[in-house]
Amino acid sequence: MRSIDRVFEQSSRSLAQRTSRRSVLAALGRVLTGAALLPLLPIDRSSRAAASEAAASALDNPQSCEYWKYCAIDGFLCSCCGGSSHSCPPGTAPSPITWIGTCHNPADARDYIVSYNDCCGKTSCGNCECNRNEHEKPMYRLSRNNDVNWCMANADSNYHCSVSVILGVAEP
Amino acid sequence: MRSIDRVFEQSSRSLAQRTSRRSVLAALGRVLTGAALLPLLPIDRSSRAAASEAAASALDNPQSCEYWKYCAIDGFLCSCCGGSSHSCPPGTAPSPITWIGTCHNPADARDYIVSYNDCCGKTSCGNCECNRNEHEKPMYRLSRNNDVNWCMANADSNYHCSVSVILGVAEP
Amino acid sequence: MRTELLSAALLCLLGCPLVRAAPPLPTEHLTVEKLGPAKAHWVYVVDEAFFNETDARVDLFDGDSYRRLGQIDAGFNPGVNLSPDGSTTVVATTYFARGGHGARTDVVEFTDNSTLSLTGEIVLPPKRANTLPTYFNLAYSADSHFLYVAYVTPASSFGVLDPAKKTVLDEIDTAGCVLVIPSGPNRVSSLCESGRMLTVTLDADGHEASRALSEPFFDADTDPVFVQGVASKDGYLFLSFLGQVHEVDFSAPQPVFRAPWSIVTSAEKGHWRPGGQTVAALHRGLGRLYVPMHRGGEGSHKSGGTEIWVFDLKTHERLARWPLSAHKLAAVIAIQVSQDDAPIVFAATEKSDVAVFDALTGQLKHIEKQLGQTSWFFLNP
Amino acid sequence: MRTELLSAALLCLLGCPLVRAAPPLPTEHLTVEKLGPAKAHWVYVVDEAFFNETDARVDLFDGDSYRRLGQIDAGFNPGVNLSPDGSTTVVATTYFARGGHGARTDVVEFTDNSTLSLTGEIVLPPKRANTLPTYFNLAYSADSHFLYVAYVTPASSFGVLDPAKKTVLDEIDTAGCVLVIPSGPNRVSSLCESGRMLTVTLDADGHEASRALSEPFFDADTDPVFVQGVASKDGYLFLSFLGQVHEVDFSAPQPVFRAPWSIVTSAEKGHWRPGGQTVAALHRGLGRLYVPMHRGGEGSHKSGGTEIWVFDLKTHERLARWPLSAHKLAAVIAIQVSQDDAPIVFAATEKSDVAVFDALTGQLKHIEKQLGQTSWFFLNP
Repeated sequence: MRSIDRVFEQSSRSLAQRTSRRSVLAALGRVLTGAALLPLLPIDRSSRAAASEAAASALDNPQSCEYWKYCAIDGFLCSCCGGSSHSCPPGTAPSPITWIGTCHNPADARDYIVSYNDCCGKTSCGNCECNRNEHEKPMYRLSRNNDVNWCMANADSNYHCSVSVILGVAEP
Repeated sequence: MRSIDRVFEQSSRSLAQRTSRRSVLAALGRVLTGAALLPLLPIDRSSRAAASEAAASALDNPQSCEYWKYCAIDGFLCSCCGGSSHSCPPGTAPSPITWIGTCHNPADARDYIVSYNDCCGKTSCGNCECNRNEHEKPMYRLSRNNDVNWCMANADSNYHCSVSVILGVAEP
Repeated sequence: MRTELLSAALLCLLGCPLVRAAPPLPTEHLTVEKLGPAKAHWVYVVDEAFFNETDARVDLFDGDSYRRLGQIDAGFNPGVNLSPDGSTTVVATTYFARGGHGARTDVVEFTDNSTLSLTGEIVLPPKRANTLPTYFNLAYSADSHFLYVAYVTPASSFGVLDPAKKTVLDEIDTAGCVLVIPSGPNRVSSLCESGRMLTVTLDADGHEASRALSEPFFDADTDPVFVQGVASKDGYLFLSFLGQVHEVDFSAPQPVFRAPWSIVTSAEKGHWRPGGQTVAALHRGLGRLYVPMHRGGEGSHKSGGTEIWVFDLKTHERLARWPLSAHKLAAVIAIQVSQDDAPIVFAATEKSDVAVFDALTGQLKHIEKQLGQTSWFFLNP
Repeated sequence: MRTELLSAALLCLLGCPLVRAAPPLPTEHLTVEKLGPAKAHWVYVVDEAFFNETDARVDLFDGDSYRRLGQIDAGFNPGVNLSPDGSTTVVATTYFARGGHGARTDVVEFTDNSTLSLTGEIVLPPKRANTLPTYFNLAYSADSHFLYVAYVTPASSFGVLDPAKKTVLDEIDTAGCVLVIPSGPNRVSSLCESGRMLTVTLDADGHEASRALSEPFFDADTDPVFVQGVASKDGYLFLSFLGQVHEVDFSAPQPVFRAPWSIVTSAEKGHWRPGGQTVAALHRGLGRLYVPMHRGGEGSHKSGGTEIWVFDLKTHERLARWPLSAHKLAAVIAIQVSQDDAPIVFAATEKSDVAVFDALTGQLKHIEKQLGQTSWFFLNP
């Protein structure tokens, strides 16, 4: 986990040193696009969902702050606001910019790189407040910071809730 | 108490049947001006304040919802927001229009006519919420109603808190 | 959590090689939820957010899954309603240019209920009634051609809006009578202090064609009616402070007032009272009336119910009393019932917890804690 | 209350003729309060109102009378500060044309602290850093000629404003460094990811005259500093996650970094940590540093303190530990101390209760319940 953390810390550091907003957005876009290009593996997600529901522990419950993917989230869980752990509630807009974390999934003992997007454009959801800060950094390391409003660059920049989206696995 | 209540109910009824906003304001103005012209009686208010502080019961405490003057107030007590039972907090504006009640003061066994003004122009104070409704009436009897925002006619019409101002004694 | 993490770590020591053989979780794609077709057990919960009153909102809540489905912003002191077909939520509200202060803009906003996205707005004159939610702050005509919005400045009138063209058609003076009770395609009634109802009939362009004042049907001095009327099969019913039920038939050009009946016995009268922010709910098909009731005297008309009483609208018989203290519920200040064949009752307490009951048996099915800050009104199709 | 009313009635039966002999209470006149001269124990409590985030506000609270003196609206995610003479509160915030949505307006609003009335505003480009409150979101130059406001879009820069003429003078790029740490009449420093500080010196018109980057004074990988710096006699001090104190002297043209020292022993290091939203307070005259401390590991830097530790800034000695559980206080996430000779400490818990302590003895003087919804930051002159 350390090694991939370091990669992301360095990439985010170089990001934050850039000064034009457009270049930061473009760089983040590259990271996100790269992740989205990872192949969708052939997995029976319904059986996984059923199994995880059976386990039903807080670590497995996307409506719980203890859910493994939320290791550096700060805000209201979209899964309690009409969205899910990786979808925005109806009528809100995802933030195109984001902060990045690495969370450990105890179910498969893997570390995953996740992006914490905000969902924007409606007033604060107010449910399931969750503030976790594993490897979170202050604002001068912006892409690892969860204190800023990541809806800042949206047309409607009000903050509603936060999601955690798997970008890929971080092999040790 | 009944008799004075009736006088005010009838006057308010005639008020509400008027249709122009200006005439309603003018009529309420007359009521308020009339009350303000009642002579200030020569009373040592400091000794009264000291005595009531000694009693210190909820009925005597302007920061308590049970305070006798608040018998039909609905909102946040200005006395918990930087004002008093009859003054607005700094930086807010009193509503020129108002609803009227009659409250019994157990300390001198008199009924008093009070006006419940709202203080306006800042966002909700949020302290000492108090909802009492002695002789309060629904919205079709507007001058006895505490559900409407009496800041409605202010330049800054946001509701901040409510006061209760003695207009005069209601001799039985 | 620490214990669970430890368990997971121990599990890993034993089983990790096996677990690792499984393929990793796939990459996820961030999407925006859409709502499926509306369900009978969905309810729109109007949260006044009284302690942060510029931040009112409507929470869409599913009475089956007990999940929040989404949210609609509602500004300051909003009036909220649904279109007759349930497809649109309309919010009449007030915004200030600087959050809690500054220039006032009154507006009606339209939300598509399948996406919870805004589809348009109509800017109003700054006259919108700033008051607590009822069905009559903002209401559609039966055919959805007009939208009516109550004005109080404190002079009272109402606006006639065109929801299709998003325009204001007219403002109609109501001579001191308040609120907009819609009936048919072109009639608006208002409640008057004299206990009468004013009914204005509109022409095809939304202007006044005629008006008529009814005989008094209640006495505002001795037993005023709550303005929180409830839709019935052919009109609305209004409860009085002392528990009289005034059923009003709005199917004819002028409202017809049925003989009032009482939900309390003469022994109960004045001791047990309805009260709260939304004082009754009606299942129109079954003809069952649900009323939160409390013990109290004059001035207690906003106190919440410690029991819910259930009545048969035809026989006027009390069918049940549901005591709430057994469920450790605070007093109930708002109520609603779904209109389907397996109906459920929603009851909001003064702490803004929402209880869900089987409407037929009174069985408590769920308590949703803190559904909003001050949820005082429910809407459902 | 009923009992009391009854008692009053009984009292009246016995003593009313006597009571009635007294003159009635005089007519009252509705006035608006003004504040007297500021007192050392007043504190401006910044309430983010996170659950209704467009409705943030600043509560002025008196640490002697334990009364709220008034309120300043603060919009969404505000930056708040006081003018050097304490006469003005400035709020940099964001408003939306439709409450929670719609066109964004970023603005700095000026409030006269003797009346709590708005005296003016400066509209900003829509770039204001939307983040949690610190002293460095918005800050005056020492002579009050300039006002600086942090921008993050996410590119970082800052605005130079003229608070007298209410104009924007310039925007200055900070090359990825963030926040506005003011010093002297014309210098602004920002914190950089590399652990350096960027210092921009302005000319008389508020434009950049020169800039310099310091050597690193902390390591963002191993032990980052909190951005919530605290004003000291000649500059600011910054705590690190692991409890290092970085004192920075800003009296010279470039910041001078004193040798850091630790508030934890080597045995405590990594186990006891500072944390929360405002992580320290300093009495500049006495040189006493107050730090909420908790037991926790990596990632716990926003956990509130279960104890407050008190240090002597000169000797680095720990003078006291104030455990909070004895007072049934939740974890403390924000702290401030008055700067007078009989100082008091304000400590806000994660439940937004505010405790007042004697700053010299640690004696608990008062707990103000629910002072705001989520109060995370205190300001005092």
